[in-house]
Amino acid sequence: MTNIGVYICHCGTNIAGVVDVEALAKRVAKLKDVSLARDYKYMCSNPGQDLIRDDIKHRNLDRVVVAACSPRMHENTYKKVLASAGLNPFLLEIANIREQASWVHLDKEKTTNKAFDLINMAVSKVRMDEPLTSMSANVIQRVLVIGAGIAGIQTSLDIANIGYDVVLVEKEQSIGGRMSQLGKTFPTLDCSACILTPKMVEVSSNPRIKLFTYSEVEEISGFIGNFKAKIRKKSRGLDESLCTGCGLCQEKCPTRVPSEYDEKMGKRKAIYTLFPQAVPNIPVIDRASCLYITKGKCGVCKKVCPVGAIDYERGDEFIEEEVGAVVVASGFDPFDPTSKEEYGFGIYKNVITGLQLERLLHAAGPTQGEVVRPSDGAVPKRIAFVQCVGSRDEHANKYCSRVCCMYAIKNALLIKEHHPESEIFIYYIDIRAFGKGYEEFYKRAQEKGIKFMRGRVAEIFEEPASRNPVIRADDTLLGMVTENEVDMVVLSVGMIPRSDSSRIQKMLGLAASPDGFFMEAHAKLRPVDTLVDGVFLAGTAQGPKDIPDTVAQAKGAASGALGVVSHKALLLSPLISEVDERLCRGCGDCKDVCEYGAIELVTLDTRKVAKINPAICKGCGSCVVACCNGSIKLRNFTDSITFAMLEAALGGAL
Amino acid sequence: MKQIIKRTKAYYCVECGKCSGSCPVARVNEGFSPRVIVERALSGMKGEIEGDRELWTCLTCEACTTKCPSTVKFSEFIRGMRSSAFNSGYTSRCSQGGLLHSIQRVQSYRDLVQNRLQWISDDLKTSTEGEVLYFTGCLPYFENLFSGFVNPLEIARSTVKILNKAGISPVVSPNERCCGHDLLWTGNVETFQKLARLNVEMIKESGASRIVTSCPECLRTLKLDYADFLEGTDIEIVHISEFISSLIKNNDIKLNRAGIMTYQDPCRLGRHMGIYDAPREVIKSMGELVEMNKNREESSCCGVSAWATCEGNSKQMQIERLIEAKSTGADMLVTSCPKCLIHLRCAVHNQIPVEKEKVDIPVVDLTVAACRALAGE
Amino acid sequence: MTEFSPRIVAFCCNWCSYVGADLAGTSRLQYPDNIRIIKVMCSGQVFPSYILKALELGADGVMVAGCHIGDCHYVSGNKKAQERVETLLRVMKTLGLDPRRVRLEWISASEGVKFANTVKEFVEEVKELGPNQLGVRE
Amino acid sequence: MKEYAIFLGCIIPNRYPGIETTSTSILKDFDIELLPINGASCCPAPGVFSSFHLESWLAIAARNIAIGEETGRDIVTMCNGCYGSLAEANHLLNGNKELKDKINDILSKVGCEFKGNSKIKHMIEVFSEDIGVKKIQEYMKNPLDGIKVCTHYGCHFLKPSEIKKHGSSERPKFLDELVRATGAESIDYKDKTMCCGFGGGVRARDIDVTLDFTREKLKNIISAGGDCIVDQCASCHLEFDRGQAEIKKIYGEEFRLPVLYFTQLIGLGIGMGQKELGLTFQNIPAESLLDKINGRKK
Repeated sequence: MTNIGVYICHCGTNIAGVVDVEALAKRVAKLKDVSLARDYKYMCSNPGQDLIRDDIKHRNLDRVVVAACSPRMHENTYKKVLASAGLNPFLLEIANIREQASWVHLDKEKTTNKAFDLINMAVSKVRMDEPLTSMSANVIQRVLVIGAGIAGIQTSLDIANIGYDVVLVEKEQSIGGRMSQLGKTFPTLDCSACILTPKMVEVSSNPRIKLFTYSEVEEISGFIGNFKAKIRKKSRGLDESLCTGCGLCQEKCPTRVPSEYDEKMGKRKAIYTLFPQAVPNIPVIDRASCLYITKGKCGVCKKVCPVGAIDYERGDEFIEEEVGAVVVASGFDPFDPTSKEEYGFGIYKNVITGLQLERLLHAAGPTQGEVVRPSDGAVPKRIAFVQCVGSRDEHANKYCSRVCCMYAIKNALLIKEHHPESEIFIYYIDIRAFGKGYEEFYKRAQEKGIKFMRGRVAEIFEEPASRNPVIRADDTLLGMVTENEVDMVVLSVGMIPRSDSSRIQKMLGLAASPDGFFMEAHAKLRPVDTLVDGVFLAGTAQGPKDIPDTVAQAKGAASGALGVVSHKALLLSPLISEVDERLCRGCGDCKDVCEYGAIELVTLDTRKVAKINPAICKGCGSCVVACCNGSIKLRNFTDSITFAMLEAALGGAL
Repeated sequence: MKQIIKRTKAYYCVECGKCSGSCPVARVNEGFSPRVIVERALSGMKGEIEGDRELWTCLTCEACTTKCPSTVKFSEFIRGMRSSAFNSGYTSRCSQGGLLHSIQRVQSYRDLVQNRLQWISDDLKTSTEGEVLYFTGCLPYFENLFSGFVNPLEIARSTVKILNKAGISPVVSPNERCCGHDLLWTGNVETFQKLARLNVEMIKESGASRIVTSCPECLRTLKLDYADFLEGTDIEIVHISEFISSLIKNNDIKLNRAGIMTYQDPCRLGRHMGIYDAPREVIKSMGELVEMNKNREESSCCGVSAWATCEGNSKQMQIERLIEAKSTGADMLVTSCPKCLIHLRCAVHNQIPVEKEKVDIPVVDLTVAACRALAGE
Repeated sequence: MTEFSPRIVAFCCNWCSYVGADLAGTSRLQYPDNIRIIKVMCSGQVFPSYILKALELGADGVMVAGCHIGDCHYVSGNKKAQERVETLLRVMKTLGLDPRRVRLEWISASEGVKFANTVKEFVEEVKELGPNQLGVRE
Repeated sequence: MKEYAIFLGCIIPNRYPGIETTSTSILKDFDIELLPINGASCCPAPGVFSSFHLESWLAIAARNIAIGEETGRDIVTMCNGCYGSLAEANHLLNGNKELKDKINDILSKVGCEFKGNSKIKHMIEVFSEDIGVKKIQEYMKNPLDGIKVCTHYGCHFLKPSEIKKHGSSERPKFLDELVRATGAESIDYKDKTMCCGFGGGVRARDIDVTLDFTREKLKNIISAGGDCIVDQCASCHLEFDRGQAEIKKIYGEEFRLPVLYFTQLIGLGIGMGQKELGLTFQNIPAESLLDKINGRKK
């Protein structure tokens, strides 16, 4: 037996001024299954709420319709009333007779009629609504952080310091990321290592952070609160537990190859650490250049290792970790300017990239901080910086990389301060000095005599004898084409997504923005969230940004992840889709339309049927419509409910 | 209910269970048993039957009727009970969110002016009046909804082409309505009757003395369920397979060889109307016929009837049928019902539970195959 | 003879269009009372059959309103709604039903004015079309 | 046997017949035949003409393509200018139905129809793609080891790169590779991809500007130590050859840098003589180069 109670709110005169509430109540009371209909001045007030509560208890109401303001205002208030009276809160419907009737129409009779229809529709729906209970899912209270550059480091430290466990996975053999490659940082000119290395040490000594270096996350399954990650720990060619980091092996290794970490500006050994302060301070054997591995000769490292840690044949290990949230901080790659052929990178020795210059300027870099030109090792006296290489360019990347203006100015200043006699030119189209203290920094560079040339460099050619690059550019301020012979050119290359970002994107089911970086859930209001619940973004994986912005976002991502893992369990909305396994044909059309990956096909006896993960489903109903034979329904938004509401909506007289 | 029991001879039931044993649904759906439904009816449980979702599961394929030693007309019985349930406020499910039944119901409005003849291309000859009327059925609507994986209007075009070849320019009426088969079989008798009346008016206006259908459901409905409405007229109603086979017999058309074929008997054409030989003769005249194990009276169903019974087990039945067809070694599976075609194609749409090779056989409508094989075309 | 007053049903998505309608209310924007709103979670949740059923039941116009393309709360539900309405329009064309009785609109939560104006426009347009023939029962 | 329709243009038949004869005779050795296009007119010049009246330019170019298409073969040009006109017209017309109809309307008056079925190719493509560097290398009887060549690609074959799509337009390689196949060394020089000075109607409008370009290029080549310039365009060829004579006359400056079309260089490598190569028709003598080749042998 269905007993529906209908409560019509006057909302002072907001509703009652236009709608004849008393007549309406009388009409409504005659509707099928409606056992009582009352009107009251302010239904949301305490006495109003008590009215409903008492009726549920004493008049045995089992469903309630409140005709009042928009459900966006007080639906939750009334849900609580139902719950407090022991009735399932999903057996409530709101007829929005204020925003949709009394506030938008003037004719008393017509508006009252419309209000009746709206109530009738709500009655038709509530009659068929099902009682629902929110499910809860346990949360694994630890976070996986992918990438241990400054973003991943900051996120991990924040989470660990608040008291939650972190699994931090870094692809390279040491943590530190791109920031560790940099010499100094703008606009304060702090030495990058001086501010980064203490944080790196903090990571390695924090008991809440489980660190995997030289490792990659290969697979992630599960959903918010319950992810499972498969991590490949690549072989370093030695037993890490034995290695003391004494460095003897590196010293004695006879092989020297160009160092990737030094952007090919210096050499490294076949067994090597990236830099002296590496965390962990354990070397890796490069299998491609190791003489023992490639030719079966040498074996010096094994001979000299005092603890016998070297193990050439050691294989990769696989580890599984369970986490409740994931932060992706996988960083960026520098743009490769080879494709901008007019600049001759890779052809002219004295044309280098900004990141190569960083390595030269780095006190622990291949030249111990002295800038020399690659062709002859001479100290360049005239240096030109070329801005926007690969950025703001329809033929390469359309976006602005946000850091190149400032790093070029910073490096120009560093060189100028070290060699005041040198002449430095920065070819730009706009200088974007948008951050705190950046414009002042730019001004300082101008005052120091760095020459800012407005014009995009058309081409670079080389004087064969001197190997001096010559810059040809339109000086748009002078209005003339200029040729400028310099000792060295630095291309200010921008940022592009990491080469493996599409793999990570697929693995996690993330979306990518048109620029190829991972897409945030909302450009303004959810900048660290993704469309996959429980997965957050930090740093340049989301788009080009500088260190201050990266750290800020990393802290945001930490708070996002903590928002998940600080709960023992998650309450899941029960307003989701549901599969009737008997009807399901297992065609997978629903799976194809689900934007959240909430649906998978599972085997049931000999059949395949769709299964919806209630923790992932958002209740949008897309799958319901995609299903050809009605095997999926969206709870309390079923076809029959809609049809009943349509009948109620169209049955009334106008 | 008593009347239904009487009309369908349900009281003859000896509860032997032969029906459930031969039922293609019961084989895959444990909850469904024709025997149990009849037993319940006999013990007067009207409300339970009307409220039972299994009432809508029966495919009315007549596999049980054919076998029943007591000649209980189970399909008729189900139809009667559905009508009774419909009047008590229960409705069947319908694929596509109810869209198909809705399209059919809309056609029962007298003043409707449809655009259902857009498919008639310049090379096809049709008339507004004449002796032969081609009843196209739902094909234009199927084209709207299923053109992604089948080509329903090719059946209509092929039918007219073959009729033209025989020197007939058939009447194809814009005023044709859905025959009402699906609504009748899902209990909506009132709307069925409206449709029947409108169609009979249209048929009478056309002056036709012969109706050709390319759909076995239209054939059954017009021939059997329209009997009362057509009383007093002398109109012959034939399925296109019968028509083509007579053309071949009279040497009016000749078909080229088109390969090895196996044949799916549609339940309405076979068990309902007893037409088994005509389509086979057509096939034999254009190729080699290899039969599946289950054929003629024993033939399995395509799994869905009246757009109301599509379930997980429907797909199982379809997949099994396709495997059976593929294992005959035939080049194609021929059927003579547009719905069999749609359902068997739908079964292999997107994900399938077996290896693709096992069910990888083209499904072709008989008329389309015959039209493609027309000599001299 | 009284003036024809059309009956219009609108399916409004929970996140944009329903909120836009609320804003029209809080802004006290007047629009014709012919419309009845059914809230759906997403415009992509609207089956083509819902629209045809509404017409069958005598609605003179049916509106489906969702978030603007690119703003869908569920990523792409509105794009799916667009495809599905197109399918329905094909069926309606064959059935001989006037496609102008169905209207797909993108109305954001901040577009109270657009909501009110759209309703006004649609009511006027449907008035010109006259009553839905399916609403006239035998 | 492969066949192409050959679009000769104006400069080659009128001023440098050697380019045609050399190319034709070498191609024969590779079993490639060139069919004449009867009634061909000026291409017409890509930059100037099209910027005055696009439709007239298109109509004339389309007519040339149309009569070429009648041979049923792809069309080959030996001049970047001709290539530019025909390729760009082909691209424009095939991508724009309305424009194509309009132009065909004009062409119908002379009984022609542009169909757009033939590809427009350049002689350099025939050599570097159809024949290939490897076969040229094997073909050399008298490899030109020790000869320093400066290549000049010209503009209209490579640019605009969106339409022409021959790979890198900044640092192209195919002509240098072909030069290296003859045994000669291809040396880099400043502003290698710079215009010869001929283009865009400048030569007719302002000879001083034109010759400024030419001088700049010649100076760069000489200072890089080039023995000769090798081009792939009849217009550039004219600019470098005749331009040197004009520079001498007007400015009294003499370069005496031999100018060769790339097939002429290949001809040298198989021992063809000055006369056979048509070098005797040119303004600038090639003796210095021939002496070096011969001297090198002794």
